[in-house]
Amino acid sequence: ADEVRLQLQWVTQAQFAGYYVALDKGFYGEEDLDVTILPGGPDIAPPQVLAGGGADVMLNWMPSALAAREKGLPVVNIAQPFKTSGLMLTCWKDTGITSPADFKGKTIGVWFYGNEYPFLSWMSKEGISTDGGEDGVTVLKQGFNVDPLLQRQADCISTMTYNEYGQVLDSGVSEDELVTFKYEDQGVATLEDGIYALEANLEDPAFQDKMVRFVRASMKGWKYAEANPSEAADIVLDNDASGAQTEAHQQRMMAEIAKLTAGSNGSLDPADFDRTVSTLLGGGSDPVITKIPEGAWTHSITDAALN
Amino acid sequence: MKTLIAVLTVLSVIIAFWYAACLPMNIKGVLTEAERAGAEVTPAGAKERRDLGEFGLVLDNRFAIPATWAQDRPRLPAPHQVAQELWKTTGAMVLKGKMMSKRSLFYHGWVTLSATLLGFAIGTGLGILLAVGIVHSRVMDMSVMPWAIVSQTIPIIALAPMIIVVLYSVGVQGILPKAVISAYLSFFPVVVGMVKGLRSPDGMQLDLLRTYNASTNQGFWKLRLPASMPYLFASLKIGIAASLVGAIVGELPTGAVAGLGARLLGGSYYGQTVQIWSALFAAAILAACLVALLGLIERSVLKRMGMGA
Amino acid sequence: MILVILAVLVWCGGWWLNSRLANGSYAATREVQLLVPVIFGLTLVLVWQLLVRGLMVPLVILPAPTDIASAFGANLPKLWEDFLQTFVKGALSGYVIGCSAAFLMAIVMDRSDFLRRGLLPVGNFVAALPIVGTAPILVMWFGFDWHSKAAVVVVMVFFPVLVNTVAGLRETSAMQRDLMQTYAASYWQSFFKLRLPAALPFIFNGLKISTTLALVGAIVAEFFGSPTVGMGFRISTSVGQLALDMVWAEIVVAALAGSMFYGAVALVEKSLTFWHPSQRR
Amino acid sequence: MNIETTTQADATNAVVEARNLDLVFPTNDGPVQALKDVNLTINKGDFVSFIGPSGCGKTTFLRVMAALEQPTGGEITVNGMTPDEARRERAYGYVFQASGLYPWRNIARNIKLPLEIMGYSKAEQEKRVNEVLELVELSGFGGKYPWQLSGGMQQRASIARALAFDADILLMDEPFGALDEIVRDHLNEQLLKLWARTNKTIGFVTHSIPEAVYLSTKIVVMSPRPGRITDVIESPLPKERPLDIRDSPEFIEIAHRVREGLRAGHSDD
Amino acid sequence: MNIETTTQADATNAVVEARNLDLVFPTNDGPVQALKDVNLTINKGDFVSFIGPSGCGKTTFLRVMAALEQPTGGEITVNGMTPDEARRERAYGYVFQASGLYPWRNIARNIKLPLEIMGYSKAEQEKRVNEVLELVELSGFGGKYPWQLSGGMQQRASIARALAFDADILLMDEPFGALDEIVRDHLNEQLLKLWARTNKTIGFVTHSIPEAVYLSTKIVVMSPRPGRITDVIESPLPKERPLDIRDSPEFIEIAHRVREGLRAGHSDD
Ligand SMILES: Nc1ncnc2c1ncn2[C@@H]1O[C@H](COP(=O)(O)OP(=O)(O)OP(=O)(O)O)[C@@H](O)[C@H]1O
Ligand SMILES: Nc1ncnc2c1ncn2[C@@H]1O[C@H](COP(=O)(O)OP(=O)(O)OP(=O)(O)O)[C@@H](O)[C@H]1O
Ligand SMILES: Cc1ncc(C[n+]2csc(CCO)c2C)c(N)n1
Ligand SMILES: [Mg+2]
Ligand SMILES: [Mg+2]
Repeated sequence: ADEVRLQLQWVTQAQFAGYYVALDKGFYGEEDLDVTILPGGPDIAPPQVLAGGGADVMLNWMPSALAAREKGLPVVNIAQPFKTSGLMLTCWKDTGITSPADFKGKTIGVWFYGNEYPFLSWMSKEGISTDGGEDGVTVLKQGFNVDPLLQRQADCISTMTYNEYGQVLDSGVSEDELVTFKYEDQGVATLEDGIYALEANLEDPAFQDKMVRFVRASMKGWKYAEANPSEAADIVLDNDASGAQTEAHQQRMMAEIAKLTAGSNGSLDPADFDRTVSTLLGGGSDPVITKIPEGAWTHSITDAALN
Repeated sequence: MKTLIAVLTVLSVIIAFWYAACLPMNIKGVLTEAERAGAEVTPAGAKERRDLGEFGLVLDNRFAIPATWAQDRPRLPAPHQVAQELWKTTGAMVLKGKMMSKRSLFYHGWVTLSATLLGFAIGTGLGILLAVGIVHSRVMDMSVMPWAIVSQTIPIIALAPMIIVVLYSVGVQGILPKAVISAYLSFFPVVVGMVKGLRSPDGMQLDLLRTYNASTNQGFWKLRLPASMPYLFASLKIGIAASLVGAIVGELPTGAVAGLGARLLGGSYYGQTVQIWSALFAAAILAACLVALLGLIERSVLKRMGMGA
Repeated sequence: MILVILAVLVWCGGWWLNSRLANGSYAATREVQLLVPVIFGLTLVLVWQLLVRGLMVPLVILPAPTDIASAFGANLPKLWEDFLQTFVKGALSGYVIGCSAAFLMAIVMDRSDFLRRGLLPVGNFVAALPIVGTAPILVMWFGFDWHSKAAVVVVMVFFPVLVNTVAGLRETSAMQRDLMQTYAASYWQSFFKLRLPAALPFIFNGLKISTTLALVGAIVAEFFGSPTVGMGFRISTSVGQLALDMVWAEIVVAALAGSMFYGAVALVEKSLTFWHPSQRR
Repeated sequence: MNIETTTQADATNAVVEARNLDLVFPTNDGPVQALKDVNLTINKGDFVSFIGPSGCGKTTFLRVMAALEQPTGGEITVNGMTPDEARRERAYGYVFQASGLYPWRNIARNIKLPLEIMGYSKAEQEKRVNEVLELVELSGFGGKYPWQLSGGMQQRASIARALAFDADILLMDEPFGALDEIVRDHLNEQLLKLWARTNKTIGFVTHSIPEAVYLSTKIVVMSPRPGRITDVIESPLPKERPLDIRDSPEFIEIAHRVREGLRAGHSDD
Repeated sequence: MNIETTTQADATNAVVEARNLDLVFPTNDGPVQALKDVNLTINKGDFVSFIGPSGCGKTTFLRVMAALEQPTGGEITVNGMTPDEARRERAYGYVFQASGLYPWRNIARNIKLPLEIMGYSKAEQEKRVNEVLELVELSGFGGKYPWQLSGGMQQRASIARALAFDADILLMDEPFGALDEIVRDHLNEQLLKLWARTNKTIGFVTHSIPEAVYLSTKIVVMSPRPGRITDVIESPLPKERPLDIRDSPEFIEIAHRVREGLRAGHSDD
């Protein structure tokens, strides 16, 4: 069997259910693949792992992947199981925020690591400065939990529909205490959770073939997970070595994830790519990418896989 | 005995203080929850309370006091909450025969401990070698020592991911990358302590060997090494605690799949403060045990050397 | 390949030069004492440069010193701002607060044997709490700005200083204490005239260890939440963008600041404990 | 053997009164009896030398007098008080067996130490420091640090420190051990003069028989394990003692008696 | 003044030959001249005592002989070689001013230390340890650690350590300073016997004039700052010396000369 090491971009959770399902249900085995799934975390930059040869493929958000490309690490999107973005800002309703214009003078928690660019792009579109003050927003580098909102250190924080938002609700807050702004609705959504490999490797036909089989099996896993969310969540839970995940949370996450993968057969929609690029290029004074990337995606793998 | 009484007294004062501190720390969260549940809270509305003093809130809402010690996700968990969580993830697991399950701190503790011990061994070995070099070679002393200090001003958490990636790229995986980080943190105290120790013999003791025309080797084994033992153990105790921290830091960029670091991080992602605190305490208890173990070894070694006064 | 061989040669050359200097007749002069570590550092940097280029290590794994230098030059204002935020506001204030608190606590513990017995084990226990666990908690308590960083630093430096000071205050010889007894000196007289001076070498030990801890602590704490400025903030976000040259530029700042901080404390130590055998030579 | 020593003296004049003093050190390989059944009276203005083999308890007895050690049995009074009360009244000047100078103070400031503690004025401090430096022949060394002096000079500095303030009782533990005979003779003379002038009471430990005989009005011979007093010799020598008194028959006679006492102690082993 | 000392001797027999020796310590407040223009010849089998005020350079000269200190001027040969070559040939047994026992070795193992280093067999080591322990009257204390012994016993142990191996030249720096007169007398006798039996060459620093006269074939009187030799006295006493030789007129005569020499050195200050 061919060996494939997949670097996730976060800890084991239902966000990656498709891959765990494919592993657990033997879809990878059927394709004669021996897949190792490497969990990630806030200290792991998947492109770096890829560059160091620690993994063969990675999952990544496109802003980060394109940044790596510009820094001289030619990664290529070979499949895009996530159609829609799950990123949003969640605010306390009692702060009086009803629209992005009300952000002025507020404190907002943002994820960095490349995820800040859609936000900056959005703010520059709204004409709001991001260096604090009366007319701007004060930006905090938010850690990866929802404490800043619950402790009211921030008026709004970044959340994923499938994860952090659920955590806010879990802590007893009701939905009508909150206001949310989905990046998707604001027109600044970027592509999330794509599958990437190194350009140089893709020139090798054997590797290409391996990727074709990998993507095929992974998509099979995703579709299975969409159809059987509860079973998928259990599979994820079984694979969590940290013992930190809870059943209820993973069940809900799986349900939300299914909404994001729903529109995708795995193949990247060039229009989505162009929208992502233009969002990133509009990121204000210090953009993460400076020019339109060439060759950052390919359909060759998905085309082969899906036929 | 006297020590025990003193420690217990101090501990009980700290615990009492801790319970008291839970009141102001948790009151806002408790009041918000209570309000949601329909209780009468003064003043009403989380936004109104945001800028009020915590002590005033406690006084105005005395009914909420017990709840500050029983929150699900408190800002400061009460001691018994931490103790319960610790028990649930250790003793209770053993009773259920699931000592090595993923929800048991024994499992995570062992994962961390193994990396700690390996890293400690590497770091100590390296530290001692460096110290020997520094003491015997002027060049090493003059050129390496300042850079050893500089190396400690580098934030390890920033380097850790890179160390891991670089090690990955040369094919080193598994426990070793974590151990390398843990070694990086533990070698410094050992170098410093050991250099001090190897240099501790006074002029007369060195002169004595000179009159015997003892070789450098003999000087090392018969004078410098034995003289350095107390210093070595003092720095080993610091080193093993540093090793543990290193192993925990090293767990974060390896996917934090298992180990006390993973528990800390997991707790942090999901706002499980009780889990964070119990992992923290588990780490500190582990460190305390390791240090105590070293203390025992020290006692018996020094005693055998005749220095156990 | 040639570059790799060159790297080996440079290494040997640097070492040879240092051997000559360190064992030469000018070894005791100030200049040579400074020169030798500098040459060693330069050799390291050169070897690094040659290896990175020779083995064609990608930038996203390890940038070459020249890359780092140009990133450093291009981002001076940013680096300066980060330095102010993290070092001056976070580390320094935390250091001062932590060390003073530890010192006062040590005096209290010195006065009361009971407290010393009770607090030292507890203190050692608390000191073993790993910073990666305490930092998120303190960020949650003290907010995102430098206050939480200072709090992390306070926690980190408190116990090394405390333990060393307590040990130092007990370091007097029986004879020195007996002398004070025969004078019927009061506690504070014997404190200022005997215990404190005798403790200085130990106290400075703690203070020196704490300098590096303070800076590292402040940086690490920023990983768990910060405003959009600070060395830890920059490092963590730059890693995300794979701007490793910037990461290393910040590391250079950290190393410079840390070493200078350490050096400054060591200088003060030298002037105050000139009498100690370790300082006499 | 435990001879009842001749310690009957006019009680009114007694500065130190020890009765059946015992001192046992508990150590981890069993208790060590450092003093056993010690009886001794020291009168005002006495110069008492303690002599005996090493380890016999001389230092220990001096320490008990200065309240640096608690006896485990028996009684001791100093100036009619407990030693500790006397210590609080700053009755003692103590010269330790090793010099015990503080390394962070130079010689002059080491000598000033007790003066600072006892609240002497700055001018007075200066004056006294110069006086005692002169006395021990260290004028000009005030600015040096202890490690810059030879062992003998350090010992002299520590003597100067004990002489700088006006303690009634001067306790000296082998103060002249590290000095050569000439300096020693000189300091012996000076010490006698000081004693005659000030009427201090002096307790003095030495290993040198001639020194003990030359200086003392009373010589206490001790024997080891357990430390007991084997002989107390009252010296018939006059208070005025030129150095050549050491050739007088009385002197040689007393020295002989001390030597015999010492020898007896040794044969006990 | 700088008298030319009488050091002419049959050169073939000379063990130590010092010519115009100078030694200057550079310290941070200026150089200290510890030895100035020292000329001395020590012949095989000599017992040379060094006496002089504290700080006059006795220790320094002993250290120069043992190659522990480099002279800054002049010449010195030991057995016709440089001191350092002699050191490599393990020509020296050295007893330091303080005992310098290693605290992590018990007394027996402390004494074994040089034997181990010089590669004696285990059996030989045992034998010699027992012999020298006997000699310094510490039999039975071999298993004790240094801190379990009184200061005097420690000093005796360190003498035993220097005697345990066959060094030609024995250098002793105030070895008996901390001992009482009785033990001291006894050890003096033993040392003389050992010297007579083995024909070692001995350099001996002391502050005691009687000790110097009793032991030596040659007494070197030094004066301080800068350390110079002011007198070298060849002793006419026979090799066989009972303790009561100290009452003989010759003895008193020599002692007097030594005392005068010392006094002269002092008046220099
Ligand atoms: N702190 C202590 N703990 C245990 N034993 C002690 C202690 N101090 C002294 N001793 C023991 O008490 C005995 C008397 O000691 P002390 O110091 O009084 O002797 P000394 O007569 O002054 O001897 P030296 O002439 O060598 O100074 C010795 O056997 C010594 O080992
Ligand atoms: N390492 C050193 N550095 C500077 N000066 C020194 C050093 N060693 C000795 N001296 C000085 O050299 C002089 C001679 O010292 P030395 O130790 O030889 O005296 P000594 O005759 O042995 O005295 P003592 O009888 O007190 O032992 C002294 O003035 C001393 O201060
Ligand atoms: C280093 C790094 N950290 C976080 C993210 C963003 N991200 C990806 S998954 C996830 C968790 C959602 O619950 C988040 C925040 C990233 N791209 N890179
Ligand atoms: Mg004594
Ligand atoms: Mg000397």
